[in-house]
Amino acid sequence: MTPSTIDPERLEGWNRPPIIEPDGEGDLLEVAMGPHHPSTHGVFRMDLALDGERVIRLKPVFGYLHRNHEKIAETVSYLATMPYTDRLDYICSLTNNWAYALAVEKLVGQEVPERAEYLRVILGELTRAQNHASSIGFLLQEMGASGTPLMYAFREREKILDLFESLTGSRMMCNYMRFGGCRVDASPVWLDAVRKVVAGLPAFVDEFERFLSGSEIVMARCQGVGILKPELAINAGVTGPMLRASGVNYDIRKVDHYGIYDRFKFRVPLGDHGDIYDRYMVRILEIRESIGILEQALKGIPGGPVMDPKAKIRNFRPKPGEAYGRIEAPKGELGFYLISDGGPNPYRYRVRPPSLINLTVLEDMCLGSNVADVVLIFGSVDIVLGEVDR
Amino acid sequence: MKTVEEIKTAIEAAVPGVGLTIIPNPGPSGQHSLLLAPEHAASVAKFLRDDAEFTLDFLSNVSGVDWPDKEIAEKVKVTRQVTKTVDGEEQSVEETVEEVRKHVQPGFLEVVYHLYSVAKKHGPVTLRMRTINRSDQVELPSLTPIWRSAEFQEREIFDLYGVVFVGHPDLRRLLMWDGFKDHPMRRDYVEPDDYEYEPTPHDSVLLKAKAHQAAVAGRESAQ
Amino acid sequence: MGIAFYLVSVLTVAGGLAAVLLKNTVHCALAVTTAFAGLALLFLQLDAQFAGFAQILVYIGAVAILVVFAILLTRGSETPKGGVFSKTWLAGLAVAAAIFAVLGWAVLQVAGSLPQQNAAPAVTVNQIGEALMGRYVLPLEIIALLLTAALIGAVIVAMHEKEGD
Amino acid sequence: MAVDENLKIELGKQGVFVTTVEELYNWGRRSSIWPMQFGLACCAIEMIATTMARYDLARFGAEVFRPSPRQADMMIISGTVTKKMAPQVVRLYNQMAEPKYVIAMGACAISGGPFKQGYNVLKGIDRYIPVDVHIPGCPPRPEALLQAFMTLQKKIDAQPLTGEGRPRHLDAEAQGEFPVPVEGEHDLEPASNKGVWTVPVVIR
Amino acid sequence: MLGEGILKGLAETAKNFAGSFVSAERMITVQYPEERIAPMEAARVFPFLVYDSKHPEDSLDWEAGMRCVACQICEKECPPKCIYIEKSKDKKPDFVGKMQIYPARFDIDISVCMSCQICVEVCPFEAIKMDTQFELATDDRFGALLLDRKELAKSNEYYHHIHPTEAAEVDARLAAEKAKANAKVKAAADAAVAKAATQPAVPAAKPAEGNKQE
Amino acid sequence: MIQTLDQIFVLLKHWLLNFLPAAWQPAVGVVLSVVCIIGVFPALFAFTTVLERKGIGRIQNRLGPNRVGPFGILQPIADGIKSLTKEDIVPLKADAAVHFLAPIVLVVAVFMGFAVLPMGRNMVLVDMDAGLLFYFAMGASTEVSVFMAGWSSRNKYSLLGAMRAVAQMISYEVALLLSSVVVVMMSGSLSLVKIVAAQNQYSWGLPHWYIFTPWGFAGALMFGIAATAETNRSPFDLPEGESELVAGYFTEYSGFKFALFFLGEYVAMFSIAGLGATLFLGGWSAPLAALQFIPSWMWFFGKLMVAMCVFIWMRGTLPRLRQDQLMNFAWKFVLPMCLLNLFVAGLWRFMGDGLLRWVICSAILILAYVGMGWGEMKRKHLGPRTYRYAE
Amino acid sequence: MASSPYFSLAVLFVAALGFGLAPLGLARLWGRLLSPAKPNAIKNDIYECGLESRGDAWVQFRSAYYLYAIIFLIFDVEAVFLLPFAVAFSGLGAAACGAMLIFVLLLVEGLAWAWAKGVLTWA
Repeated sequence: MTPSTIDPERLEGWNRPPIIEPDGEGDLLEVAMGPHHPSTHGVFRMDLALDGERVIRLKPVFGYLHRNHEKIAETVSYLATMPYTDRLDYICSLTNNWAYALAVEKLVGQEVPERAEYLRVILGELTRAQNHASSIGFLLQEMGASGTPLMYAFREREKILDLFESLTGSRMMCNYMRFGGCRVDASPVWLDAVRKVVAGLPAFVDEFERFLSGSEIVMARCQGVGILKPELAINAGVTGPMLRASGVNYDIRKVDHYGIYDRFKFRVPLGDHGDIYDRYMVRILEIRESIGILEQALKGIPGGPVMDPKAKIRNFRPKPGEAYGRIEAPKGELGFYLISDGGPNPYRYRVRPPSLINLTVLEDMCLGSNVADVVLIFGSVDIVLGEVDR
Repeated sequence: MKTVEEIKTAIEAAVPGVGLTIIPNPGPSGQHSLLLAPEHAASVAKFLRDDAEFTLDFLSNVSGVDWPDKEIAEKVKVTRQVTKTVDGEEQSVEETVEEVRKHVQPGFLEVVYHLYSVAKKHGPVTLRMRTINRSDQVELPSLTPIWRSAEFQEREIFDLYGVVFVGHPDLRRLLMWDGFKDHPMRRDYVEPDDYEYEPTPHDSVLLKAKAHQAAVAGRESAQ
Repeated sequence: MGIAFYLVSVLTVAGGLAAVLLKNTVHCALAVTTAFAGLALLFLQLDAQFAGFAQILVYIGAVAILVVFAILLTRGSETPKGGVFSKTWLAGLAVAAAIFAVLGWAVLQVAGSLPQQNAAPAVTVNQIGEALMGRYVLPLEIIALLLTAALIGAVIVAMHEKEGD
Repeated sequence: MAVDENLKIELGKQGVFVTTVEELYNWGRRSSIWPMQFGLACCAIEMIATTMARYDLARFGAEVFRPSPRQADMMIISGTVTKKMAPQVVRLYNQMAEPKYVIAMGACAISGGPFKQGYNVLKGIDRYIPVDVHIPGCPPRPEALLQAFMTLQKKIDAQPLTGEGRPRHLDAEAQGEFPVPVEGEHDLEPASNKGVWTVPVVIR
Repeated sequence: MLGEGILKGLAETAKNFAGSFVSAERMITVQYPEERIAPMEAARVFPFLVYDSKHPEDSLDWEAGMRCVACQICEKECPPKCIYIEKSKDKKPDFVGKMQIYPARFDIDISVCMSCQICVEVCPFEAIKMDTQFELATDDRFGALLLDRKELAKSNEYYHHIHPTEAAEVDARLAAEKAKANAKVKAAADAAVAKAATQPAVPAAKPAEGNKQE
Repeated sequence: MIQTLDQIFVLLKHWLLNFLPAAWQPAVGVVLSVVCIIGVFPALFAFTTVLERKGIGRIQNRLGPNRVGPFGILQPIADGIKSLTKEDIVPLKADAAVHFLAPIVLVVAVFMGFAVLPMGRNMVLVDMDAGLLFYFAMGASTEVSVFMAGWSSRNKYSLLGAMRAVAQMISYEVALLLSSVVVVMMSGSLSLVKIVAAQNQYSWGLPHWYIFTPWGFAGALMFGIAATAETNRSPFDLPEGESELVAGYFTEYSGFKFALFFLGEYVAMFSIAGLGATLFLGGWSAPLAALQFIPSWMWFFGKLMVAMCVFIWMRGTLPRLRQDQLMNFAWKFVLPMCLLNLFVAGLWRFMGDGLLRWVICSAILILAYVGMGWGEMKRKHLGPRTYRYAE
Repeated sequence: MASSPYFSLAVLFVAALGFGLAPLGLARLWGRLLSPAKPNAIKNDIYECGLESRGDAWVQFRSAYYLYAIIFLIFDVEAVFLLPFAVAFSGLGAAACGAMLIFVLLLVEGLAWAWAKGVLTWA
């Protein structure tokens, strides 16, 4: 299971993508999928070589959305980087906020009030639920379901976005968390609204499952396709639902106990096959677990301030040093690595994007399968280009 | 999880002749790191990954850092012979003068690896490697054969910082286009000049916009 | 009869000629399809409704597709640089002329021996079916054998190709 | 083309006819704007949200997202156009059939937005292709996209069929090709398309 | 049985189809522009400048009542650098009545603005707030998207209208500050009176600075 | 009165023809009928596009087009005007002549199929002895047009889409033919008019539609699957599967040529739905003897629209299959089922009347269906899964 | 002549042709009169996801297509023979039906053989 069990003698090259030989019949068709392609989630490109419909070679091409996030962050203040993190993984801005705030808090050794931690958990899990819902919606969209699953997912997402907007002021770019707490406090009315939405989520997941999980077409398309072995998954740094779908029990919420996650009872769903269907189901089951966490958090949320009184908004200058902070974002491990030289801007600011690193194994999963599968496998990785290219 | 010192001892015991330095982290996070000598990096990495005690099977993050050439202005006390007129006659007197000496401390490019263990659920262990300088000796060994997750991240560092990873299976630019010549994440990178329309400039943008205007004016007067 | 026959004949012959003379092989295939359509129309003119429609179904629906796939199977459907005639065109012409002569002779022989009559009376599909299952049942089975043999042959050829690589 | 000119004059004389045709033409164009299935960044998610049940762009008959530029009428540039992507965007725009419209959705598409200081970010797509409607916002709300869509419809409604002020696609003389920039060693070349982008005077 | 899952899926969509005719849960389309989703109080789109005015309806005294004192903090902190401020050379009385520098120019390029609200957070004077107006689509990029002082100025009443809770808090805070400042001035004056005229004049009360949360 | 309403179009035609000299009447009569066919189905196409967009909208909890004209009814007209005035692009590398011909061949082929469909009592353009064969012959021609479109564009996606489409269409064409053969066996005629007449009988007020027999039901099911695949509809819409192939074989088509493909596709759906209704659902006959007062053409078009609604419903629900699954499904499931159905139909005739033949025939078919489906799922290791959790 | 079924078919053919051609002609006319086409090299290039098209689409295809076409052809021919049989079916005796069964079974055997050989597995 762990790579240490692998014979070190054959390690060289074992984690490289397999070499698929064309069967020599027919020409190889060189196709560029993207950057403008209906199923590449924006601007991603895969250079494919096809033997018939079988994929012989696949080279991902990145950078079509390289917005110089890290460079810009080195020229603006720590606070001003916060809204930029919203735009990394633009589907789940709040977890990005959280990860960045966590890294900065590590850098300066700051405490977060308890109520703020609860709010962070609530928002983080809501984000996870809506991200997983829309990600499986997109996956089904790529399978050709003419939008209906996506519409249902977005119907639910809109409810969650309304919550975000009424608390943070923006639907997508929340810019909510601060070093040492959260920007504004949540009113009891808002918490009641969250309770209402959370109460409605199980019905949505049930509907979605009735609609698709048992469908023969979904099973035929997803099961046994795009298999990722756990050894390779770990070695390639794959994280998040993708890693857990391969059967590896690694959830940073459980491992790092960051925030207050050790107070909540939740389970980590694991897949046994590591194929698309497992990734799909692990996401659905994670939504269910998130609902559980949300219910507990909403029950236990204490009063008090949401911001550390010692926190500074302006003239924030951490002492020289460095810190790496990470959280379990919906897509995997989202880490921020910060080096401070004592100035108002980070000296070095690095994002560890789960989407980019999860794509490392795209080639391994796709080689030898059908073109139509490539689209699905790509969709099942669940990436956001803003984070891949930054 | 063991402390950095313990890790250092363990590595030194396992990989003889390895050059390791502890880089302390003064900040509150306390994440100290180990500086590897590039020639031993691969064997150290392999040890850390395969050793039953560490099992650092998960390379989470690879970052490039640019430390530019620093011009260091030192105040040095210099003692020298000075001919002075003392009491009407010339004498050679020893005098201590403070003098500012400038010398360039060569910068380097640094690559930082953050390691975790999925099997043992511990971490992070931070490794660093440094190039000799920033211009021609920018080669470092690639850790992609050990941890696949370094593949794209090292490509990115090659693209944006210009570190050449020896042994990387597919070292191409990751984010910028192939014909691009610069390494834009370096701190001395000069952006292309396209500041035609800057309605709200200030700070650095203002300088760049003004430079652009001057350039345009110069071009127009030349024509 | 007159005008329609000549129109259809022109169509058929033109399709055939185009199939021979066009440079692009896919164009040739499409021209052959036109010729097939013309043939079907000729059948219809002879009140052989079933045969005519079967001609369209089998030849345009299946044989044309087969031809097209066969063309795409060959490397490069790019227009060849040289002329449409191969070097052995003279021999080809001779063979074609010989076959034409034989066919023409046969047709003339039969035409002479048959009593002059109008087109055959309309045959219903039912009659065809009954004839097929009665008088011509043996040929039918032989056709089945033939088709199965063709199927097996094609599969073997394809499999051989696969193994050969 | 002499015949055509005469015909046009003849058509012009029959003013009523032209007006009716014009109205019908503009009505048809504005009621059936098929967007290209094309998203770039954050705004693309809001664009998708606009087509979803809550906002339902389909009410305007514009849910027919065509993946091929040949069949699309409108390009919603939804998000940051990077310098690496810009040649593709311009090429896709060129490959669309006339009449075609462009909505620059969000700050990034208009001016580079928050990322405009980046070395790989194009400071506004209007440097290369003409933009019909700009929507500020980061990202604009779905309603803002709907409002921009209606703005575009109004703009189409006001376009005359002949004579001065007719839109670009009805004018044989007008520019039809927008050169695709080339990825250079340091930057895109050229930095903007002449005739599309003229620098305004607000430089400080 | 093969097809069972497909039939279940079909049943699910049929349920939604039928439900869309009867249930508001299943027909969630809000027909913008006729219908609108109720605006959220916290919503933020672009910044505007608050001015205090005795005549909010005719907005004539926007210049006089503007709270902004051109301290340029927002300009510095703005992540995408879309604010441009020029300080005035002279001083004008501000809303408290004190002589203050005012912005001679205050431009916000909303074609760049990322609606992050950081300018609002860092403003010590409660002078810049977030608007909720989002219908700004235009075909005139250079003309309509660079907002100047006048276009940005909105009255405090408007602020109350769009963010009632927040505006009330701000008003209370400002009132408290004003009272404090007055008390200080008064105390200083009293002290000055008491201590005779030998002491140097008390410096004017500094506006409250530092970290503030709404 | 009922008679008049039933025959209203026939009577109308004759009334109009009476104004003409007798010599012209047959020819003009034909022209009138043809004009009706060419007029009605595009109009129905326009209506169906709105219906589809609104219907799928409702499935997805939204309204769908409702602004262009009352209830969005004029939407297709706007689309038509737009398409008509759109620039027509032919890529330089493309084969211009074939590129131009492809949509025309498609439109002609799909319209020809309507010649033999009885759309009501006495409402058929040509009643031919070999009507069904004619229909299939015309249907086969659409494959050529799809290939022409894809090949001539010289676009990789187009060509791949066209090859997929042709492979798919030929595979399901076999199933389509074989599933119709059972109907011919029972009705003893290839003439669609006679097939409808054979079903237009009632016992105890219930019709003798072929779908109400075991072999007819199985045939109808297979026919439905094959028809969906034949018209490239979801879940068999791979040739234009936009998540993989952009827009499939018409990627390079713009303007009205594209609209013609669109139209051709829908008209083909009407035509195949009409054929299905004719073969298995009694064509224009009423579902209950008591409902015979409703005009026959209404029944025909009603059945047509019901079939379209099912198409739309499926499109709103189902994801699409993969090419290999599609082909395997055709050859390894649908084709054997069709062949078995032929056998069952033969058995049906030789078993005489009675309950026994119902039981046996149904049992054979159900067993085969369930067994083959189960076996296939097992072989591919498909099925619901359970998941483990880590604490 | 007008009573011949082929006349109706011919009229339908011509009408359908006209239905296809007329709007294309109309569109052409509109383009000539008012909305001139503006072809250029970029526009008339082949679409490939926004990139410049590389390589030719007209490449060699796989033999699987050909094989399926042959099997299809065989079953098409079978269907053509089945149809007259089906029409005559109600009047035929058991022997004739048996003959047809043999006919079909022969072909099924071929199909089964191909299936067993794995040829029917689309790759």
